[in-house]
Amino acid sequence: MTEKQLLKGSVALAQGAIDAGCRYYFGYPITPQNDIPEYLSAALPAVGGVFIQAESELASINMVLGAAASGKMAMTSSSGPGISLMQEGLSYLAGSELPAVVVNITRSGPGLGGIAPTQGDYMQATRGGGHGDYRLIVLAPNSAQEMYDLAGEAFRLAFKYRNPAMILGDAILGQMKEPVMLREALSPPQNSPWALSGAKDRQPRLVKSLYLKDGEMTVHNLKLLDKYKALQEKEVKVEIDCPTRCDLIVVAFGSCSRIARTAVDRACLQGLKVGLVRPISLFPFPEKAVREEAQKAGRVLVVEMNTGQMLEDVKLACNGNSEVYFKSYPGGAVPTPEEIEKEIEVIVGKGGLRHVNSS
Amino acid sequence: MTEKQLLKGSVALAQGAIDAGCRYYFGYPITPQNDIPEYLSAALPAVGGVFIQAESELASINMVLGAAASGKMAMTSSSGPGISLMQEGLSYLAGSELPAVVVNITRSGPGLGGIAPTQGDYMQATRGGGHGDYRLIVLAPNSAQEMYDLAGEAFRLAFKYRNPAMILGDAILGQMKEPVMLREALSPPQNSPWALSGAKDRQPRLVKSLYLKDGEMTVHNLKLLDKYKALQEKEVKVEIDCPTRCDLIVVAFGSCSRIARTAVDRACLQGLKVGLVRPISLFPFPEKAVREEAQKAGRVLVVEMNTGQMLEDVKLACNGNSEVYFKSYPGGAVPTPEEIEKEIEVIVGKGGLRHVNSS
Amino acid sequence: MGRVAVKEERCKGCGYCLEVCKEGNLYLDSTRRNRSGYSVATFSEDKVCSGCALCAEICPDVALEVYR
Amino acid sequence: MGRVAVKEERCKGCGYCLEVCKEGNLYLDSTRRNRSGYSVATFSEDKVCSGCALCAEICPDVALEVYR
Amino acid sequence: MEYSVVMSGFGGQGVLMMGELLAHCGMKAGLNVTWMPSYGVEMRGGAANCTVVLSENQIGAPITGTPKAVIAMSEPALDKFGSRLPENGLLMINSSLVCKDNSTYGQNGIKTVFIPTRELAEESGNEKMANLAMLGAFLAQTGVLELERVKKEVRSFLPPHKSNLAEGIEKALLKGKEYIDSL
Amino acid sequence: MEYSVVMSGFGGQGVLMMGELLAHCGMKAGLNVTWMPSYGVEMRGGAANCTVVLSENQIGAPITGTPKAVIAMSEPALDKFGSRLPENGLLMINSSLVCKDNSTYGQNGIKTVFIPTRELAEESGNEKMANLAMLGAFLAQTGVLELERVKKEVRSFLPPHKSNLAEGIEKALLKGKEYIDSL
Amino acid sequence: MSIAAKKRVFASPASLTDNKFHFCPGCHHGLVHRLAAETIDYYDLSSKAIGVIGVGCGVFLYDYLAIDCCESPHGRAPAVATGIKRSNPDSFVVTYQGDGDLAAIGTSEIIHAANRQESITIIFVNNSVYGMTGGQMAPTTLPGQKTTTTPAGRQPVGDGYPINVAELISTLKGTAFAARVACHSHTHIRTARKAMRRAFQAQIEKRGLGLIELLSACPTNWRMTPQQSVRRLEAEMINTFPLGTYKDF
Amino acid sequence: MSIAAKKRVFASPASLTDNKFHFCPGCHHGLVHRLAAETIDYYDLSSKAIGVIGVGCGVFLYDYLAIDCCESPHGRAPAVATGIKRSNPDSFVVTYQGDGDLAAIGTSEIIHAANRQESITIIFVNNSVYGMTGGQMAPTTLPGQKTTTTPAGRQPVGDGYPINVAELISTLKGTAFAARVACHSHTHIRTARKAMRRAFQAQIEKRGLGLIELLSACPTNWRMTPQQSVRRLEAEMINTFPLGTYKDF
Ligand SMILES: Cc1ncc(C[n+]2csc(CCOP(=O)(O)OP(=O)(O)O)c2C)c(N)n1
Ligand SMILES: Cc1ncc(C[n+]2csc(CCOP(=O)(O)OP(=O)(O)O)c2C)c(N)n1
Ligand code: SF4
Ligand code: SF4
Ligand code: SF4
Ligand code: SF4
Ligand code: SF4
Ligand code: SF4
Ligand SMILES: [Mg+2]
Ligand SMILES: [Mg+2]
Repeated sequence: MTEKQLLKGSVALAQGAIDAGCRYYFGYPITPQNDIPEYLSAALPAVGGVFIQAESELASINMVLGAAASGKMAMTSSSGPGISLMQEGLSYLAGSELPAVVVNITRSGPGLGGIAPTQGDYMQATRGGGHGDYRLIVLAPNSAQEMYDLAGEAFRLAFKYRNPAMILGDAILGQMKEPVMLREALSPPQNSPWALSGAKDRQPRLVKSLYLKDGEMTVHNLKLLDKYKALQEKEVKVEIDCPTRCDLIVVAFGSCSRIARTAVDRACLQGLKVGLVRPISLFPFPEKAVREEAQKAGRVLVVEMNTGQMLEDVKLACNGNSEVYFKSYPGGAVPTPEEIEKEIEVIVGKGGLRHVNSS
Repeated sequence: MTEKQLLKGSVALAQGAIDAGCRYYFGYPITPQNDIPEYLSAALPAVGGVFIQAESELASINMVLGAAASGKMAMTSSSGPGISLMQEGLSYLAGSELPAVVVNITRSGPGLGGIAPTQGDYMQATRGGGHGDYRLIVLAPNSAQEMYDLAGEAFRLAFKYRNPAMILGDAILGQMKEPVMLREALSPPQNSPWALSGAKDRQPRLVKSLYLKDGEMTVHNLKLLDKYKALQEKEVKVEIDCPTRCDLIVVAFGSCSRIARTAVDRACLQGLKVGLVRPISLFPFPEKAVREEAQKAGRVLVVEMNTGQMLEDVKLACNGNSEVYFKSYPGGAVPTPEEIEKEIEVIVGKGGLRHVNSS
Repeated sequence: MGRVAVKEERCKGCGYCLEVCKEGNLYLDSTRRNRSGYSVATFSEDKVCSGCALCAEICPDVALEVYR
Repeated sequence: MGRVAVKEERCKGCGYCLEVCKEGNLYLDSTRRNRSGYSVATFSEDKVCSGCALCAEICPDVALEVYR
Repeated sequence: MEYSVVMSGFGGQGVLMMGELLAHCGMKAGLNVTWMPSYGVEMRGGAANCTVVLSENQIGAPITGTPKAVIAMSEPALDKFGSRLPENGLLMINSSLVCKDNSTYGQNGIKTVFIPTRELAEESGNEKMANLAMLGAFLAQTGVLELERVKKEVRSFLPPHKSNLAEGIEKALLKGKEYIDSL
Repeated sequence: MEYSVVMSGFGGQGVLMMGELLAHCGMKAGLNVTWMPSYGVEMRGGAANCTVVLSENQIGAPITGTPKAVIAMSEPALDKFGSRLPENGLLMINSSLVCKDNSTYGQNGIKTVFIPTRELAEESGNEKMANLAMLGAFLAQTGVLELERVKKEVRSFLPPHKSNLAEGIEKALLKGKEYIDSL
Repeated sequence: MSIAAKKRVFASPASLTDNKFHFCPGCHHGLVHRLAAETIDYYDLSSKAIGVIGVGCGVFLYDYLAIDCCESPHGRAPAVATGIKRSNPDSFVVTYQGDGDLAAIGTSEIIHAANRQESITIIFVNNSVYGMTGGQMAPTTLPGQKTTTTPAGRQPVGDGYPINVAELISTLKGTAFAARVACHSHTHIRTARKAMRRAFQAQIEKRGLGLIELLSACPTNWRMTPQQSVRRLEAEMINTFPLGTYKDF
Repeated sequence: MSIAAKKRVFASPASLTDNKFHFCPGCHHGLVHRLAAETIDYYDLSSKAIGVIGVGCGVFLYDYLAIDCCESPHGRAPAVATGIKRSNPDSFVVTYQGDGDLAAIGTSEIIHAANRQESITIIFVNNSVYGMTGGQMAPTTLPGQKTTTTPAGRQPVGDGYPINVAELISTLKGTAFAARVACHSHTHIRTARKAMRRAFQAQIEKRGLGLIELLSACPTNWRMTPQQSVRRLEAEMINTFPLGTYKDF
């Protein structure tokens, strides 16, 4: 395991889950993420785990709920329409404070959806597409290596905070093969103090989301809110690469951020002063990093493969203190580095902004 | 019909739908909105319509999809968990550009959810809890009369823009009886040029959401985006009641706005300069109204029966130009006018702000 | 000789036990109500109870204990 | 006497028609491929065709028309 | 001025109907009114309550933690809502079913009135009208609406197939009023 | 420098495997690599393609509208991808299957090379290795990786139960190289 | 003789808590809770049992049974149970579901759990109506039965025929046990107790899915007194839903 | 004699468009499309027919049938069809669904549509695998069959037994017609044609739901040549899925 292997993003993610201790997978086929269940249908039984192809996404997410209630690391994966069908279950998982990992390798919706790479499910993922006040932990890898690494990280956070976590990928990340270095495997979690296992030698335990006594539900909601605040304080993941004097930061996530990275590098080679801020955790959103870098640069270019979703988080972070530009690639369109580079040039001017105060 | 009648909000809404021309209802029971299907199970057949109690919310929303594809005014209603189950169908409706009305009389989630009045589904409603880049038209009544009126308005907008519309209410609005004045009934829509009816004497028609040819899906997404922009330009509904010189505006919607209204009135009686901005359409959000009034007052107090959802839209509207305060009532808690009044006092100071420039 | 203890606060006065007791040992006391407002099943000490426990078997609220 | 017209661009060379024709009137021409890369069914003009249309009946791609 | 009353008791005692009649008559009198019931799980186990608000102005909250008056038709209802009354509130208790000591109530200037609703209903000729006897007493005690006004609107309130009940209702309302007058 | 190549043809021609082998060897040579296949509905109807990018730097897009080279193993593939080549691109055509006129290509300074892959594979002893003959030719033509390097990594690329194929693969690669050398 | 000197011949089962049921007078949910508790005690399962609770009037089962419990979304209990049992094979997993929960929204989950031969036990309370939500039509509502959503009585063509769950589930190969019993008389209750044991036994012996359907009264939503409701159960429900064991491993 | 002088005895049905099918070589979806088109022509339904298309390899039906069509979310075609038919009772509504679509994710919708006696027709293509998504296990996958998600072959205990849709649906009272036919020989195709007509006739005569299950080959995901696949269909599928008419109004 000390050598890199050429792995498909989906397979890297699946192996990353196993290496994090995940032994239970329940899912329903949907392109472009079938490599995950296909890989796990052989790999999980081989490590004593369980793979079930459920009759639907509804069944999948509820099997996950059951396994999670047993204190086990369980996951499911799907794409757009299937993830929509899981919204009730996700809301229950969050309300019942159960850890689980759900992978969304997106399709370009709305509706049946194309399978081209796209990022149209950002809002659904970060705002909670299900009912009620809750949040998912949302991580956005941008390479096969991160598909592997963040699978483990998603489980770690899910268990630490007892909250469902989502990995938001797309067809590029799911289908592309890249070199991946595997970690040492962790063992599955044991005997969580909240897990159902039969009330042997202890009081019965209860996994529930509904609190009926006067005011209890409010207390429960505030408890969840505290958890989300803690996540915002402690678990932000972000890649920042901005020159000290910077005229523009580009903000992009996931596969789109790779292309933005190339564009930013080229612009820098041209002598432009451009930086990149890449949110890796979409919730908690790297609000502080975006705010600070944006404020320094005064200008932000958001590039997304949708009609403008993370854009809202960037605007909220900037709170009016920077100019925010947006370049949109919806419906399966993928930007080229050249296009983004050109956009950068338009914003900062071909020769770069003149720094009035510069030496 | 020239006299007011004392009607439950849910019943008013159901009758409002009928009077708008709706003849098809498909739904699955869930508290606190059962009065809608119960009323319609008798009232629809009486006007030659169809009522089906479906086997689930999934079936309901897809029956709605079928009836909408036939060019008919169709609706469903549910609450939290049931609405979550409809997310795939809602995404299909939006992607297929079909008009329909979905009513959410909310429960306090996440999870199973209490049936106390709450507003925790604002994000789900306004951001599209389903997958892909789409929006619902979202209307938020605050009285039985508006439950009646906005049912009709929702159908009008849904058909005008060929987009699903949601009415977001809560247990107060659903269960409360108030005097309602009924309008004259409209007749159901006929022969929409996109509706399926059998290809007699014309080319076959197709209702679909997936466009597969190169670039088509992007064009489709941009078309939808244009529609949402048109909604934002033309169909904003908002109630503004702010004194010319104003130290604070309170922003609240739905049942919460009634209570805020009382609080604002009391504060004004005390001599404080406080206004109220009530978004009636949540999407399109009255961004301009909020921005302008907020900028004038410099201070905004958002009151919501959740942990802060519309708050984001208010912040986006203000874009850093006003101080934004938030008072939260999650999990079924309902504010009292006294509490909001006190909050107002704290913000503007018991005696009101001193207007430095005032005459 | 049997004897039946009624957990009055559990009883909802449904009357199932009355019907099943062949001896007529149980009746609803309409003069009394428990905290939930129900008239509660009452055991007549003066009749003959076989301790057959049919009344307890049929009680949906587990309001009866039978001794013998 | 029957005759079969092959819509070559529809044919995918599955071979079902070859098997069903008792007369062996159809064969796959491995020297030719259509635009999708398939060897296509070819009708032998020189054999006897009853016009029974079994070949067309079994063709999943509606690539055959039969004349008689 | 805004008047809010919580009416509470067991399911089957007609507390929802009592509230609705009050709200209906308020509407007919040109007032703004809201009627808000308890519902759903709350109703299992037999409890029922509603809140009626009457006002000349727009009504904000249709429910309130501090109503002007509480009508308690049962003991659990009394326990649950009695304590919500603010200073100088009015507490009307169905003494036919609730046999608590007078002395516990009436603190904080709360006015407590006991109404033997069953007896009054029986006197009026229909033992099922205990709720309406209570409503009559409430109207007499508070004056939020005139009894005559309410009696006049009973018929517009009842659905056609129940109009035969009108007379009985009127009688029971009157009994309640008379009881208050007699105090 | 970054090198990107689109390999395309019918399903069953081994274009995906050809790309994977290239990417694998690139990885072993210490380069950054990405391999991106076509998938899903695209694959119905028999088309298949993949894009391989090799670079010393981090790789941004694993797919590109303007690859440095296109390998077309079939006519529809040629039609679809041939036109995407930018100036000075390289177009390698499987002349065993594609019988288009030379003259159509080679515009914009595009270099066009025809490889009789079936014949080369047959010569190498295994007619199923047409894809590898093409890969050998591609390596020889471009030099993106040394043939020796690739031959060395064939065994690390193959899963254990397929290691018997290694020799045939090496032979076919060589045939492709030799063909280019002979031009 | 004082009670103290007598032997208690009928008492609340050990795994039933002291909490008063929240059910309406005459509702059979309480009875089914008691039978479940008795069966748990009988097989000494209270330390391995995990209850998976559907949404319906039985949703507060956790207040009454002293075992580990998990709420499940409406209709999804068999999927949740599958997740628990598969990840916790030594546990004893039992779902508690109503007719709306199991036979309407949860149709798919129960069928596929049975079809996969999941080792779980299903307690299915058929009261021919949606109790919790206030009396709407259930998949098991009888033809002609008036409910709040079939004000003129259920019309099978259009509203659906009553669904016979025990029979349907017994057709699936993975089902080990499926029976229908009734709750309205002591003789039926005794049969029910035996059937419940078999449904548990199926899981204990790893034979496959065990399902017991219990015909139950919902006096509130039938708009009847408890007495009337047991009479209706006997006179009307049993015709449509014949009692018996449809599959026994 | 030149073709021009001969009579055309077999041609593409009128309501089939000229578009080339996107299916793999030997795939029976094309055949089923043709049978559907023939039956539409036979009953002269092309001006009232509305196709409701499930998600699977048949999802582009609208490219091939010259009738009004509606996409439906995976598995929900019977619900969408219900919405169309109820709001448009004069139309002729037919769904086109695969085995994953109908018997896995759509289990509930087909059962309840049949149970409500919806006047719709279901064309159900059973190829024992998920074709479109690349060969995963379907509810109809045979025991032991290798698929991409049952690499060691389907194990009924745990993965599920094959689900016999025609039989299951025929047990529901609202079903007027249910039959299983096969696509792999001309004799079977002729039987299939007749059965398809009955399934249509059921709707035309308003007798209830009509369902025709067609055993079909998916050479691609069976990893077989077309020839091998029709042999497998004959030798293996028919044993598990017996041909015949299970209900006929
Ligand atoms: C997704 C979802 N839909 C609907 C509901 C509302 N709901 C709660 S219980 C119930 C049905 C209750 O009927 P049944 O299952 O027969 O149980 P009973 O109360 O009759 O015992 C429904 C529809 C819900 N909680 N979640
Ligand atoms: C909600 C949802 N889940 C999953 C999918 C992915 N999906 C598309 S088709 C299909 C199954 C195809 O199998 P089948 O229904 O048997 O049709 P076939 O292609 O075999 O004809 C699946 C799972 C989807 N589109 N939507
Ligand atoms: S134990 Fe038997 S005899 Fe005694 S009261 Fe109960 S039913 Fe009657
Ligand atoms: S059966 Fe039980 S609840 Fe009913 S009256 Fe008798 S003791 Fe009370
Ligand atoms: S059956 Fe049809 S597709 Fe197949 S080879 Fe013959 S003509 Fe071609
Ligand atoms: S029509 Fe009959 S005889 Fe002629 S080619 Fe076809 S199958 Fe053969
Ligand atoms: S509503 Fe019906 S099922 Fe629910 S507790 Fe009451 S009687 Fe029982
Ligand atoms: S994958 Fe299978 S079902 Fe789909 S088109 Fe190919 S052969 Fe037909
Ligand atoms: Mg029920
Ligand atoms: Mg299939």
